[in-house]
Amino acid sequence: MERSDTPLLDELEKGQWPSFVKDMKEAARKNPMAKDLLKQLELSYKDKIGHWKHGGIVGVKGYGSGVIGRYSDRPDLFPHVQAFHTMRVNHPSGWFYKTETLRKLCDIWDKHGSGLTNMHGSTGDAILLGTTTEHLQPCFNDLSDAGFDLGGSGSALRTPSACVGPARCEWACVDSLDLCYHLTMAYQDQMHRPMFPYKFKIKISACANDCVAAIARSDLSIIGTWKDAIRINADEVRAYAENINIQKEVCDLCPTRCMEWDGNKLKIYDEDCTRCMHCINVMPKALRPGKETGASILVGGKAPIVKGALLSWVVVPFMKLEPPYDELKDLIERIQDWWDEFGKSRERLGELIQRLGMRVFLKAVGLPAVPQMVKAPRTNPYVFFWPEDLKKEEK
Amino acid sequence: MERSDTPLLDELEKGQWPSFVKDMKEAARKNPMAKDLLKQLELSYKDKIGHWKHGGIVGVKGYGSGVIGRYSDRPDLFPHVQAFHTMRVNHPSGWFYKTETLRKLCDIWDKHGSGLTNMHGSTGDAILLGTTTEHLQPCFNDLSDAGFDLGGSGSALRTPSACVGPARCEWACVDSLDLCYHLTMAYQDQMHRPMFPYKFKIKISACANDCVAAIARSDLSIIGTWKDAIRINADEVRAYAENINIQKEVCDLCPTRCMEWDGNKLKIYDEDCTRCMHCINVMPKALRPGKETGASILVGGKAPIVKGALLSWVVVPFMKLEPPYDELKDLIERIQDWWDEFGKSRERLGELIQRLGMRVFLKAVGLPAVPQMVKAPRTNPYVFFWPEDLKKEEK
Amino acid sequence: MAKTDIGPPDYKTMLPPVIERNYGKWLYHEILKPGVLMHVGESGEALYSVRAGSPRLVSTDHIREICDIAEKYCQGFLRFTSRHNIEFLLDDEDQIEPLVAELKSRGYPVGGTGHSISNIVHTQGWVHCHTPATDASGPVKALMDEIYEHFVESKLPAHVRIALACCLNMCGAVHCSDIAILGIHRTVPKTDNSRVPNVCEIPSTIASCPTGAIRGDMKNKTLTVNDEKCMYCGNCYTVCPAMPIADPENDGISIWVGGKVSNARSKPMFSKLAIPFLPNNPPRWPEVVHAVKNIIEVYASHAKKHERMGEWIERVGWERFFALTGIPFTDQHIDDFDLATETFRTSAQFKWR
Amino acid sequence: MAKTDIGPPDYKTMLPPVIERNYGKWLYHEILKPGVLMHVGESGEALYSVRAGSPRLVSTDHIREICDIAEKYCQGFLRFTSRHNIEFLLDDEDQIEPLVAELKSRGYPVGGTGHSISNIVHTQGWVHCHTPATDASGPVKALMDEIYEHFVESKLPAHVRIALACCLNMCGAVHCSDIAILGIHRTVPKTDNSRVPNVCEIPSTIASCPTGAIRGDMKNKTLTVNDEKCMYCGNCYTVCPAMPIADPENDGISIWVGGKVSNARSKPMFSKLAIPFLPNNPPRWPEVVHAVKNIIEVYASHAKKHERMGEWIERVGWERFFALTGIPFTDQHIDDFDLATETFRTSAQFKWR
Ligand code: SRM
Ligand code: SRM
Ligand code: SRM
Ligand code: SRM
Ligand code: SF4
Ligand code: SF4
Ligand code: SF4
Ligand code: SF4
Ligand code: SF4
Ligand code: SF4
Ligand code: SF4
Ligand code: SF4
Repeated sequence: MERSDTPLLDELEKGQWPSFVKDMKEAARKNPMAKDLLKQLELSYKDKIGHWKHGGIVGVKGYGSGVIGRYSDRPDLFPHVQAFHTMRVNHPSGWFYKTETLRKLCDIWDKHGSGLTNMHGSTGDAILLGTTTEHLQPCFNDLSDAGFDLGGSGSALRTPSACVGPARCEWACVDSLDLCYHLTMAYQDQMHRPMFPYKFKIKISACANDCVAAIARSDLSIIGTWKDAIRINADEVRAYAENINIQKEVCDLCPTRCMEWDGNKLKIYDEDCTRCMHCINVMPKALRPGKETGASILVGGKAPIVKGALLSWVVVPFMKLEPPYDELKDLIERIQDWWDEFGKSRERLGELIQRLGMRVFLKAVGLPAVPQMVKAPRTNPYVFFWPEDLKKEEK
Repeated sequence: MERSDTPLLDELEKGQWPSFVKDMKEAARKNPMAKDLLKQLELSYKDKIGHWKHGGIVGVKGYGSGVIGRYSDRPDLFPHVQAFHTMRVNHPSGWFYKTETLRKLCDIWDKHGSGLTNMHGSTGDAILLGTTTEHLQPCFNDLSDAGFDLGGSGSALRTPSACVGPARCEWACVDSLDLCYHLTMAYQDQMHRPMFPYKFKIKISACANDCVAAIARSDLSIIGTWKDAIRINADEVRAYAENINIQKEVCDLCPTRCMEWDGNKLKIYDEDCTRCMHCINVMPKALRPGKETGASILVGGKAPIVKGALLSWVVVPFMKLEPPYDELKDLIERIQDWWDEFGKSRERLGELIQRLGMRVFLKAVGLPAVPQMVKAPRTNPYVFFWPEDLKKEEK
Repeated sequence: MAKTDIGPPDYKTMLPPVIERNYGKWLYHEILKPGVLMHVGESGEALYSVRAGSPRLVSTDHIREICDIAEKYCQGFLRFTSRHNIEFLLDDEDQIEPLVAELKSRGYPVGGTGHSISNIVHTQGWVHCHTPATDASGPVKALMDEIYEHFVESKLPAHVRIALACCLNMCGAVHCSDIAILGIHRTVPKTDNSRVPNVCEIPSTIASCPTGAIRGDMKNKTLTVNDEKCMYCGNCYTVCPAMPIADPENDGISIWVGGKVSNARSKPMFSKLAIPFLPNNPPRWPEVVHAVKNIIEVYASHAKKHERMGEWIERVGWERFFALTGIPFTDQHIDDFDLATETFRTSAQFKWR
Repeated sequence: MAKTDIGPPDYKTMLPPVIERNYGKWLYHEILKPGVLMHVGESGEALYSVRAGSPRLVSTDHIREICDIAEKYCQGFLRFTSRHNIEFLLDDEDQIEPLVAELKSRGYPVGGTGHSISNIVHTQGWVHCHTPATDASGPVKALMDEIYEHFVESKLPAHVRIALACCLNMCGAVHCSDIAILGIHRTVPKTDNSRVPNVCEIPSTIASCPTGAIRGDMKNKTLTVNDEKCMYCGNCYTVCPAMPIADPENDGISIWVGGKVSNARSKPMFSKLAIPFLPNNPPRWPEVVHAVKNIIEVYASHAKKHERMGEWIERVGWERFFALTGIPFTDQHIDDFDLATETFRTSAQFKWR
């Protein structure tokens, strides 16, 4: 038997879970970049260290973003990955594809790149993993011809993403897919030509289950909700009662304890319900969100760098969201303008609000303060007053 | 009828609650200082502003604390309160008095001061409210002869205080009174001669009801607790069941939901109990704390200035507390030494720990890290490692 | 020469014999009626405590009156509580009623036990301090007159602890009260730079500012406040007398709710801002009295038994608290200090009102 | 010249007819078995989704294989999920079993629905990034092999979401996962001051440090790190290539638990530190796999139905979590960054273990 070049990685071909090493080898068989990538990765497994240099700035004509530059620190050993840039490609809302479209993408990538991809990146883009500087523009041209465009990188808007929403989910309170597409199209400029203090992410989940983790990883998080009562199908509730313990599994786990079950009838005190989705999740045939639907708008979510991670928080409890989404776009633009004006370099929106205070933010973007914005009011007495709150001083 | 000098304050003689104005007038009848105080206060009521100047440093021989200097900003109008200093007097643990002792205090204060007092100050001292600079030393001499001493002020230890504890309360898990007296006596020097970065307060509550609010207002908070099982008197439980709804009022309000009541027998899963006291509070005849008693030691509590208010937090989950309390005193001294060395001027212990981190604090005072110290472990990944945690670097 | 460092009188010499005998061996207690506690020892012996309200700012004659009463009914034994009430300690059950009657006739309210409103912990105010933004004893008296029934009766869902502090130093630790009444300034200190070189240390003044609003010029020995960053805490004045902050027109009172100290059921909690500003309106602060009464009434009619103010609000939500009390919510309620982000609503769970 | 700013293909052109017809009018869903969802529209029509696991790092040939399958069973319609699984979208119930069978025969795990462990959201690692402290795809593969049963079956108390990020930038937002696997450095960056003037901007490098550990000398164009203040986040390296931080001997992995994103029942929560450090041990990271499995098993055997990891821990307490898992608690678990005091146990309520 031949000695393998990649004894360590070979270990990861074993086991039941699909193996990325198999995919790398598959690509390596026809593509020298993929082959060098595999070998460089093996070296990393041996050395326990990455072998990529600090990224450089590369791109396509007219754009400032969408490509992550990458160079090997061992081009002597792995010349085919000397330059190995990633292209981020806007995905169709909800990551729906027809196979013909996917096949086009594959053909383009076999022509220009390593033949390796991420379907998809954590932000949501289709990630085309590794090509040379020379291939960037031709690859982009082919993508564009096939109806694809690049996503964001650097201090720019990122490709918005959305949960599957109304395409398949009975709980969708807003049309997450349409809104995602609409915003992606409306803000192509902000995505492709970095002009913000830092990155800006938008994610849309059509209900509070938040299946795109919007609250944790977007500067602007849109989460569907409703204003009226949960719709109850009493017969289906009784049907569930035969299989599950409604008191224990539903009522007792309701965070506001606003449900009563007498063994026959379920009563919900909707004015106390915080629309957490739990009861609906457990009894999808019996309960449905209300009919007066829209979304809560939250801002500030982000990963730890620099000032610590933030979850997005409520700034608009309820907004109706219907095309052309003017109210929302107005708000987004007011927010971005303010951030753009006052944000320091590499300061995310949430960090800027943290630094300057919600009151300054709210005044600047013209939103009224409401208790839904906070878990609880402040505990420290370090309260600012606006000059107009004060009586004129006599002296 | 004569026009009153104090028309505004007179309004506060009305009503059912005992009136401080009556007391001030009572004192004013025999004491010119009290009289000028009353008149100056009336002026404040008219002007809506205080009429005291920024305090100055005054005191008695050998001490750097115990007196709060105070001067009127209108000595022209109120010459008798031109100087009007407060003396803080150590109280007997638990604020127990024999009337003869109290009468002595009154006599001394009529002789030297305004005849007005606070029984007691918020820290716990008997506050003798207002005397002149000349009277400070003679007053102290008389106090000392009568068996009294001063409390703390400035950057010094404050008079420790304690809940009524074993003197009257069936729930006392430590002898709060004895411990309070012991510490007060042991640390007279730290109390009378300011040598810390800032004030330091010790408060002792003999159970988690915390009747001296130790957790909110002492740098070192001692809160009684127990390690074994709650003692249950099953007959008395049943007796309570005739008057209260045990399920609703006791079990459902238990924060850990560790109690079961079947209408006849109460079962407590003591390993889950966090000794919050609620069930015992509601059924004092039926339930008692366990027998293996001691205290949790918490640190850091303080009011908002400068960095925001802090509640004390656990640093020693359990300590047996018996005379001569050496383990506790060792710990207090290690803590104070560290604070003394690293604390900036006007930096409370809690703020210092906040600035340097618990890990530095724990290492310095020699306490092991335990999960009881936190509500939850950290969420940010900004974790320090001690050099000894690391492998030696090869190069 | 007076002896120093002798400390306080030994508490053991102050205890009535019934306590000496049962010290550390109490079995249970009962509240016989508002203000009257019975503690029963393992020995079977009982101690009766009768609790009376006090204005705390008391004259020596007032103390002597208390002594008279204690001598008449309690062999001269009494104590003060951690909330500054007076407790008369009896071992003879038969003396309770005569004592209570005498207290009432002399105008001492008896109560403060159980689910009542006990004495208001408070501070110096205009009576003795240099930094107050309001008086202490005055608002306390005005308020206690109006909520007197809640001291002498015990009919609330749970304890309601009220405290007042006359400035942000928060002597008395109002920051963990069911209802906290807090004096606040609202204008920037007026620095008198002619006095700064003589009375202030520049670095410590700069360090005193929680928001870093103060800039110092070491050469010219002057201090400047950045008005936009100043939130009027007055801490600079504490360290530098040349920065007075009191302002009769704009000083006043803020109201905070939902704090607690005990560990019973819920953990200790800070009070949270309910009303950012009410005017100083001596002698009876009607706006403050009205606001506090409103909060108490709404709480009393909505909370469940044993539910402290903060526990009730946590259960129903702050949006509901503001709706029920009719208190307007403003941008001042939203924290903007160091830990502000911890208070933001980082979830989609909320009520419409 | 290529057209710019055309955006992605319109999703509407990608939807299967059954979705077009029932768009926004779904009535309910059922999980027919692990990996197989049925969504029923108000029309009565049903859509079947079959979910298959994916390594995410896939070759074009792999994608073509998926396309082949989708064409065979689903008229060429499929989607990817927010956790990078593949979903085959069918309208013909009879095709489910043949599809599932073919998927299995080709080595695609079918599952990830309901109370299972779905795909591990992860990042680039040594495959493509410049700052990783560990690999991404490798540990994910090693772990998924070992917890495979939890993907293809649905027998946990609730969803368990695992995510991995190879450095503190936390691409993929691991910070809100039931279990987060996070690459960490543990040594101070080694500044190469000869390169600083050419490749780094001094002020932005200084500003990049969360703990203010970096001092700059503008005149000599050098940077110095205060070792005591550095917690190895690597952010300086992101802005200044002359400050490499990778260290083969000391880089490794930390484990975080109890985060969630959904608003169901409890509010979204951050994950909290469980294990500060495990070594990088390629190719199969046995220490990491073992540690994660242990946490899953303890959770599985103690949590109640519908209780997410974090909800279970909050209910029983962190002291219990550490006792049950046998994970040692260290001073590193105690927060010492900006909001640390919010995490301290400011109450006397705790369990002994
Ligand atoms: C490719 C991707 C990871 C993946 O494997 O999926 C990725 C890769 C990188 N991220 Fe990321 N991030 C990716 C999604 C995320 C996410 C998740 C999300 O967008 O939903 C986050 C957390 C959410 C957030 O933005 O806060 C994320 C938080 C970061 C951060 C920290 C930002 C912060 O404010 O804390 C950095 C650091 C930076 O910007 O300098 C970063 C930086 C980077 C860089 C550009 C490295 C750098 O320092 O310049 C990485 C390039 C890797 C490479 O060589 O290809 N990446 N990054 C994801 C983008 C793919 C896509 O476009 O679909
Ligand atoms: C007299 C008293 C209020 C009362 O009416 O009861 C009082 C009065 C003063 N306090 Fe206090 N404090 C008093 C208990 C407290 C408490 C409560 C306690 O000790 O339990 C606190 C909150 C707990 C704490 O210490 O954190 C308290 C927190 C402060 C602070 C803020 C400290 C902080 O770290 O946040 C200051 C400001 C300072 O130290 O500069 C302060 C400062 C002051 C000064 C000395 C004013 C000053 O800035 O120099 C006040 C003198 C008033 C006067 O003219 O007599 N006082 N002070 C209390 C002491 C009486 C006694 O000895 O029994
Ligand atoms: C006398 C005093 C201790 C002292 O050393 O002076 C005391 C005495 C008792 N407390 Fe207290 N507490 C005293 C201040 C406190 C404080 C501190 C404070 O108010 O500043 C607290 C914390 C308050 C807070 O959480 O904000 C306090 C929280 C409790 C609790 C817990 C209440 C709760 O549910 O949160 C109990 C239990 C109960 O009453 O059911 C309690 C129970 C008791 C008992 C029943 C203990 C006993 O078995 O003897 C005593 C009679 C209570 C009553 O008034 O009904 N004591 N108690 C204090 C009376 C103050 C007053 O004049 O009103
Ligand atoms: C397909 C997908 C949306 C998408 O656009 O791609 C999706 C689809 C559904 N989610 Fe989700 N969720 C999807 C990611 C998420 C995420 C995001 C994530 O995991 O990164 C979350 C938040 C997770 C968290 O809290 O950390 C999420 C939290 C939920 C929940 C709330 C679970 C909880 O109790 O906390 C439900 C309700 C339920 O399952 O009972 C839910 C329910 C559902 C339902 C039942 C909705 C419906 O009626 O169609 C769908 C099938 C669920 C299933 O797998 O059993 N979905 N769901 C995502 C599948 C990812 C995967 O491949 O595994
Ligand atoms: S977020 Fe809500 S609407 Fe969107 S897919 Fe998930 S459950 Fe459905
Ligand atoms: S959605 Fe949540 S809060 Fe509303 S009734 Fe259902 S479980 Fe309760
Ligand atoms: S703190 Fe506990 S022991 Fe002390 S008096 Fe209060 S209830 Fe009794
Ligand atoms: S003391 Fe508190 S936690 Fe313990 S059983 Fe009683 S109510 Fe529950
Ligand atoms: S609260 Fe402020 S004004 Fe009132 S006594 Fe304390 S320091 Fe003085
Ligand atoms: S009042 Fe407070 S905030 Fe304003 S300058 Fe002085 S210390 Fe700073
Ligand atoms: S987590 Fe860090 S190392 Fe991994 S891809 Fe993101 S930036 Fe790169
Ligand atoms: S690694 Fe992080 S903490 Fe260390 S110097 Fe760089 S930025 Fe600062």
